[in-house]
Amino acid sequence: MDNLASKSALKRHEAEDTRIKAGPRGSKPRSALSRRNIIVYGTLILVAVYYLLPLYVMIVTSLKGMPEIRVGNIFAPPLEITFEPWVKAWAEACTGLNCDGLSRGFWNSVRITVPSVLISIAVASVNGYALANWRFKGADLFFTILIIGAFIPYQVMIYPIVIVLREMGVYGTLTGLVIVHTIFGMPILTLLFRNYFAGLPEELFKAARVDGAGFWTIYLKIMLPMSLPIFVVAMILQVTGIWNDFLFGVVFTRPEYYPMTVQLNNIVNSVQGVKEYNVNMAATILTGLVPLTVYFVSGRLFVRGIAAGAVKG
Amino acid sequence: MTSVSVRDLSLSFGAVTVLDKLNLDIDHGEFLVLLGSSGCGKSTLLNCIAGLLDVTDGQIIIHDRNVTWEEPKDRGIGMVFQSYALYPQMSVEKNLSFGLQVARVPQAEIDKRVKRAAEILQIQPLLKRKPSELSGGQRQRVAIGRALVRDVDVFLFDEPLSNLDAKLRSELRVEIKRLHQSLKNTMIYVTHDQIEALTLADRIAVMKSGVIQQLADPMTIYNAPENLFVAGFIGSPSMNFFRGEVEAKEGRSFVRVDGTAFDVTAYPASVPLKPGQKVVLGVRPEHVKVDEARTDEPAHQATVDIEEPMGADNLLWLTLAGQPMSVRIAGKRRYPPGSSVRLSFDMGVASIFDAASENRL
Amino acid sequence: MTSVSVRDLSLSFGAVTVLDKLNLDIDHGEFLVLLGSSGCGKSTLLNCIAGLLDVTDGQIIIHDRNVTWEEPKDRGIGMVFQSYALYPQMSVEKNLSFGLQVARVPQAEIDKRVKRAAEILQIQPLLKRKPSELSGGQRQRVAIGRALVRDVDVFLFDEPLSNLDAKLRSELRVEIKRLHQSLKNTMIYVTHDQIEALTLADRIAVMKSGVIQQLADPMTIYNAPENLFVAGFIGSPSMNFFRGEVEAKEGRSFVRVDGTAFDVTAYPASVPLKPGQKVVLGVRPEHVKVDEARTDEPAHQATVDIEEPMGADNLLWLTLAGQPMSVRIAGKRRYPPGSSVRLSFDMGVASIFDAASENRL
Amino acid sequence: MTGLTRGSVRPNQWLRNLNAKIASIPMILTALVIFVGGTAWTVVYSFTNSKLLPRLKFVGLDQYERLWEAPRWIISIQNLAVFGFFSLIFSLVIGFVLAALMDQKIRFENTFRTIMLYPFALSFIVTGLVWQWLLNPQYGIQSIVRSLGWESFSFDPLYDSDIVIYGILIAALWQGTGLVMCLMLAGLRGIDEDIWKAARVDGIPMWKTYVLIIIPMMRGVIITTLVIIASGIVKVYDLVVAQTSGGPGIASEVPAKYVYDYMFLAQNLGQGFAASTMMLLTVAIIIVPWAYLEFGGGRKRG
Amino acid sequence: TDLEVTHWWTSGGEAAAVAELAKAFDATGNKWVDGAIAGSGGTARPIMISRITGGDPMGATQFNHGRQAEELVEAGLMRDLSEVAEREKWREIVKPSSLLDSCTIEGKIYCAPVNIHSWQWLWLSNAAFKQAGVEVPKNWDEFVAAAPALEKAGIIPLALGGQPWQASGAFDVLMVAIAGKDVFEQVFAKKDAEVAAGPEIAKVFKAADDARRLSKGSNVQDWNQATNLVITGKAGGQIMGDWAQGEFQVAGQKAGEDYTCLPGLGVNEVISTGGDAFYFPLIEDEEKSKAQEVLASTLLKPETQVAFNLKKGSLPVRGDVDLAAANDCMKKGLDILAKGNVIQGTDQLLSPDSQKQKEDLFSEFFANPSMTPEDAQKRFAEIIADAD
Ligand SMILES: Nc1ncnc2c1ncn2[C@@H]1O[C@H](COP(=O)(O)OP(=O)(O)OP(=O)(O)O)[C@@H](O)[C@H]1O
Ligand SMILES: Nc1ncnc2c1ncn2[C@@H]1O[C@H](COP(=O)(O)OP(=O)(O)OP(=O)(O)O)[C@@H](O)[C@H]1O
Ligand SMILES: [Mg+2]
Ligand SMILES: [Mg+2]
Repeated sequence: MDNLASKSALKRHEAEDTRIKAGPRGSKPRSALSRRNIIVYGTLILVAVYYLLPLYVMIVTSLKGMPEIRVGNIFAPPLEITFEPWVKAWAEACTGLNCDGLSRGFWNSVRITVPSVLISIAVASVNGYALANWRFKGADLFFTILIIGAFIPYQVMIYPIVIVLREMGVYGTLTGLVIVHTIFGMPILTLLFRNYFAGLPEELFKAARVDGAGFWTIYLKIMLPMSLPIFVVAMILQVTGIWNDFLFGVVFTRPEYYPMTVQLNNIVNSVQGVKEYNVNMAATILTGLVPLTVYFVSGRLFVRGIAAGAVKG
Repeated sequence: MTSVSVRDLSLSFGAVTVLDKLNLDIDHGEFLVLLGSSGCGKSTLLNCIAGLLDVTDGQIIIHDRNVTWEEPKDRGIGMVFQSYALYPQMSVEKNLSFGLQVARVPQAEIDKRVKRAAEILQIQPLLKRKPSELSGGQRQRVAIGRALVRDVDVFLFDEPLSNLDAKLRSELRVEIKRLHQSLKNTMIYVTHDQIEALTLADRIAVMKSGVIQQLADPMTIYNAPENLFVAGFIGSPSMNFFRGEVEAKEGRSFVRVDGTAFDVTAYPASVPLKPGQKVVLGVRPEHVKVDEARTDEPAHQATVDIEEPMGADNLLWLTLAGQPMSVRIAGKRRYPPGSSVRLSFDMGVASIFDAASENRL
Repeated sequence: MTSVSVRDLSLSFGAVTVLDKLNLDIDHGEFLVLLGSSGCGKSTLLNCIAGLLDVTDGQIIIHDRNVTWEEPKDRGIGMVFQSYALYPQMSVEKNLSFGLQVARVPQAEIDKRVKRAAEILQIQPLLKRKPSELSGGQRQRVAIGRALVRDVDVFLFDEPLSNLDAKLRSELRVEIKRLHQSLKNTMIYVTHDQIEALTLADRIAVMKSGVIQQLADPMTIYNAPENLFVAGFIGSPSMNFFRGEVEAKEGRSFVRVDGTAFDVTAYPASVPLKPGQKVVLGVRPEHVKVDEARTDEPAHQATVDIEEPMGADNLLWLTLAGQPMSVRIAGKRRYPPGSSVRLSFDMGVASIFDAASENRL
Repeated sequence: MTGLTRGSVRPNQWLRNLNAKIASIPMILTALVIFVGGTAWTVVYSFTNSKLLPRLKFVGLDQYERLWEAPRWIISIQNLAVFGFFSLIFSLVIGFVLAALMDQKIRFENTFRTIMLYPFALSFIVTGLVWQWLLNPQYGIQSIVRSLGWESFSFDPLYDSDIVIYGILIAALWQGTGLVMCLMLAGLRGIDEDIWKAARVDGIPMWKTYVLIIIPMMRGVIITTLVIIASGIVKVYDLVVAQTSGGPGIASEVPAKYVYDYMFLAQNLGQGFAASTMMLLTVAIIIVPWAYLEFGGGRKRG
Repeated sequence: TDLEVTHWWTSGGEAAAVAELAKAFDATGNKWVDGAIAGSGGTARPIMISRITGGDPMGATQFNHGRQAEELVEAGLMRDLSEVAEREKWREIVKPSSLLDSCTIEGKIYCAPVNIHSWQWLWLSNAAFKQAGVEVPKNWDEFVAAAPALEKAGIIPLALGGQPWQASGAFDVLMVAIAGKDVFEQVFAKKDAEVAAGPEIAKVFKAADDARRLSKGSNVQDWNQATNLVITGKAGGQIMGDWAQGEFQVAGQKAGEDYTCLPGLGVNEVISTGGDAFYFPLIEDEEKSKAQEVLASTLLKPETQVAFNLKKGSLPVRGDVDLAAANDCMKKGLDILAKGNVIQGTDQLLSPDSQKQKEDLFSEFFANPSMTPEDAQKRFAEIIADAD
């Protein structure tokens, strides 16, 4: 009797067991076209199209001839690919009497960007380091002013800066422009570096001090080698910012130093006859090429650095 | 009757297989501890049970229901995390009730359950506070409360105490134990702290690289470890190991290590020891008597290297048979470094492992 | 002769005063542990000694030289940090030699010292590795090595072991102790782990909110805590406290708690207990005997609430005089919850505190 | 017992930490001379009738009265308000939604991120030009849609005074949302994974988890982002110049352009300075409390 | 010696004209370093001014002569050309003399005028009217009347670029044509707000309202793009200065055949004599100063004047040069000039500040159909009242 009951219980159990065993196992099957995937990838692809459309139009247009542009639609791929607009934009487009296109501006931009980026990053990183690790009385006040300064519209500052540069005797020189870029790069870069260095373990800094390293030794030997991501962020920000700058380039320099953006503006706005959209687009792409390259090459580090330097207040 | 069954569970992250055909049955009301060092796959297993990770293969059965493909919320589980994972902007009360509100439990019922959980955990005065205004221990209590209000039969804990300091840890440990005794529900508890495992568990599953090495009650694990890994992993300070060879002489068995021979006749071997067999002799620090052996008993002479008084007892570090070993003695007896001591071993509670297979003999 | 003296040290962060006129003298070759809960100012004190924080007031004297305003490197100290603070981009060897190179020590001398430190700490095989390729214990060893090569007489440790897991922690603890025994230099060691404090220290300074509560050797701290805070802070599980009133009856003294009277005649009070005085009786868990009292001895009956087997010993939680208390018993004796036990107290090693002043009587 | 050694004397406060002070000189100079000095200078001269060159001939509040009577200034302010409001909302919402999508352990994450972020590398001049063209009714989207058959389709925001500011908004969002997405993504990645797990165990639907738990947790990132967007909004200038030059008419004028035009084209510095002072005031109202809380209030390090 | 010359002549016709100046200057053994800044005077002037005030002056720079450089001169930043002028007898050769007056401040001459530009032209596309099947109009009223036919043919009647100065200039042209020279002078020279608010000007605003209606749909920014609409027959006409002629020339069109020009809108043949002039910032460098003088005198040389103005489509500043090569339209202009039907340009009469306010007003007026002419006139009167 007893035996029987337990036996039947066992049977039931077994039955249940087989039922369960027959049930689902392994990971839940997910078709590639699940609702979630459709929503996620669908949205992302749509968004990607929105972001890519202008680039596509730029490229396509720059490869068309003017007649084709006039009749065709802007999204249509070129019937006949021509590189003439590129050649023209780079080497032949005229502003006034100068018909050497963007090429001159390109080298000027390089001459402006390289020292400006290097100097502004050097100054700001040392500064951020001092603020994060060697705090002194009043540092916070100056820093707060600096940060507020980041929000002042540039137009407000142009006049005073002209005066300052004039008094320093560097108005209109490359030096002057580098100083201007350093000044305006300072707030955001200092903030980034300060946050980054403050995020590094303080004990590391203490250990170095016990080891007898001073201000500069710690900066050069300890902090710098650990700061690649944030330097990449700073570099991308500055390269794009300075390369793309128009206002300072035009206000604080003379024409022989005009950067590429000014040249671009000149080409685009020097309409001789009809607007040559294809040349304009080629010129536009050419101008954007350097920051884009920098960004594509080091974009991955950019996100990492942003996370390290910007997210914590 | 089993409460949670894990059948042939496999899980890979891409090319890395973390769990491979793992089986585990947990009884109703059992307190099971998953113990293992960092990275051995404890959390992974727990997350699979909770439904937070998609298994690669195998089944998970909770209360005779195959839940392998169910959402976590439908599995009848509650979970407590190491980092508390409280919703920081919500008050404690809101933290407790949020899940229920989302599940559209009637407000009266919510209030009742929150009240009960708060009472059990003694967090009534904290209900209006934000998590940031709580201490670590209080936070963890709230986190437990959040699992409690779900009114489920299976609780999963992922190293709930390891962010707390030693003192709080031992306090909360007792509370969790008390909770289990009063709720009597199934608990699966992940930790790498062996004290927690020993004190809390009904059964301990010791894991290494995704494989369960031994599954047994704490005393068995402690006193009769299945293999060298378990023996070394459990116990602080570790079990003392002596690698040597079995010798038989005059009807007695010995393990010879360097020049020293340990009389292991009293050892209750499950397989007879074969002379010449390479073995590892393991003796726990508290199973060594110091200066207590009768003169006729076998004893070994050694010198104290270091003494670590720990309040309630005293830890001595010495060298025997060319190997460092530790000995735990109770109370206030002090042996400053350099003291000479006579050690005798309680072989009845020692362990002997085969040196090759590392399994208990 | 003192090695490090702290005189009337005060330190404030803005409006918050962390240390207020603190005094501390540490002898040559002494191992002093600063013990206290989080935020009590231990690290702050250590940083002041190291010169990493500018003191607000007071003096720091190391080896009879007032170094209050010296740079850290000129104080003759080495320091080891909780997070190891190894320079991540340098190899172990470079980590060790960096400070010496900065100080322009000749290369031959550097090599010699690095070699010696590596030998002492047994990290020779790691010299070429980067810190990221080391385990936690190895990293901490390198960090100690970095202090070692500086060839200084005072070592400062700021919770060097608290990032390690329990097993490694106890291993390195022994190593540090061994190191101290062989180097015989002054060590100041900050921790909030009382086991570390008890096992390592020559003297322990127990701190609370920036004030040293008691400064004494470990056994005194453990057995004769100066006040309630120290008594409660040291020991795991905590000392059991019973709040009650002194009673004198038939030439014997009692502490009456609720309905229960504890016979404390055996207590070696430094001040005589006055009947009617409100006191706190403190008994450590291991100073309670379970079922061992002779029938004529005073004993108390209680029921086990929870049992926590810890391998080597067994922890019982019970309720006595309306209060939860813990008892530690050795070995394998088991008392499942619900067991009835007879407790007897060893009052010779108990502590009694005045309830108002909280100081030891 | 101890003599008066070097170490026992409290060193001069000015010399302590000297290197840090030296290293901070550029910052101090920038802060004081350029930002404080320049601002003060601008404010002072906004009370003068300086024309082409700054002159200290005070005329009281005349410039401000004229400023607030100028229809163009009023329109500029309105435009800024509309542009600012929508670009804040849209940047945050779009940026967050994109970040949330990117956070779904998707494939090709790098590619998508690169696509969204590349416009950020382009200058406003370039952005303005491209969008000017895409929105040109003759060649751009309108003509395409029309050629597909919808003859009456009309989409020429840049030539319609009523909606021109939205045309600029489209370009601004195209350029800026990528960065916001990146910041938000960084913020999302910083959130403890256990929170997600806890929410799943609690059975909280994904969107509710985002709205009720994750977003409130990202307060810090959101504030940083807000400040970055806000500072960009106040400064918006190049984009308008490149896209519409303020047109049609004065329908898309913005304050920064007003400042520039009156300072340099109209050669009325006083007027330009008055307008800049108003902008400064706006900035100050938004930023100063934040900056003070964030950096000034002696907050703990890190 | 290298001399940097900044200007904003970047359109096709303009660039060709500048090339003539450069050629002439280079012929003197110096070198013209071209510093063209695109985007019209609005973009260029601030840059020039900041460079001069910033202490980094160029060798010479273009301004619309009149009041744009007034303060720079007063601040002593500009070079006094009186000596050169004396030597080369500018007083005698420059016609009309008002041009030199605009360069004169406190008796000293500070600029070298290079051309006379007149705003008062209506340029018409013969092809467009042919396509619409109507006669090419002979005056503004006919033009307005022909508009519906143009519209029916899908042609924009009046091309008008989006740059503010175009709207503002068009209004001035309408004003001279409709209200006449006297009213123009009363409003702009005497700054008589009452007249500005009066019925005469109301008529002008009515006409402006017409122009606004006719110009709907131009959708271009630059003036030369607007001109291009006329050249290609997409638009019927454009009110623009004589510089537009340069564009027609570059496009290879012939006056009278392909396009028609109506000075003073064909109503009131008066032209304003604004124009461009070169200013010479004070430079320390000896050699550069010398080169500046050479440039100044080169600019007024008869050959230069002819070559430059033919390309530019403007009129020479001296009456004694031979413009046989001039086309139809230019000859019309020269005739009017000879008759003395001239007025001063608004650049000379109004401060840049008032000019800017006026531009803001008209650019809004022309872009915003809901702004009534009455409202606009009220604001116009206020600007005139405040003008200096
Ligand atoms: N998302 C993941 N992708 C790839 N590998 C992973 C992932 N999560 C965990 N792993 C790997 O799986 C293994 C097991 O991880 P798991 O988190 O389960 O360990 P654990 O036992 O919980 O360790 P700990 O005590 O540190 O929490 C580890 O080796 C880990 O590196
Ligand atoms: N830079 C600082 N600014 C303001 N207050 C501080 C600062 N550093 C520490 N404190 C405060 O000083 C007190 C003592 O800090 P300290 O770091 O010395 O504590 P601790 O005993 O080392 O704690 P732990 O065990 O957590 O390391 C704490 O209350 C802390 O909040
Ligand atoms: Mg884990
Ligand atoms: Mg500390």
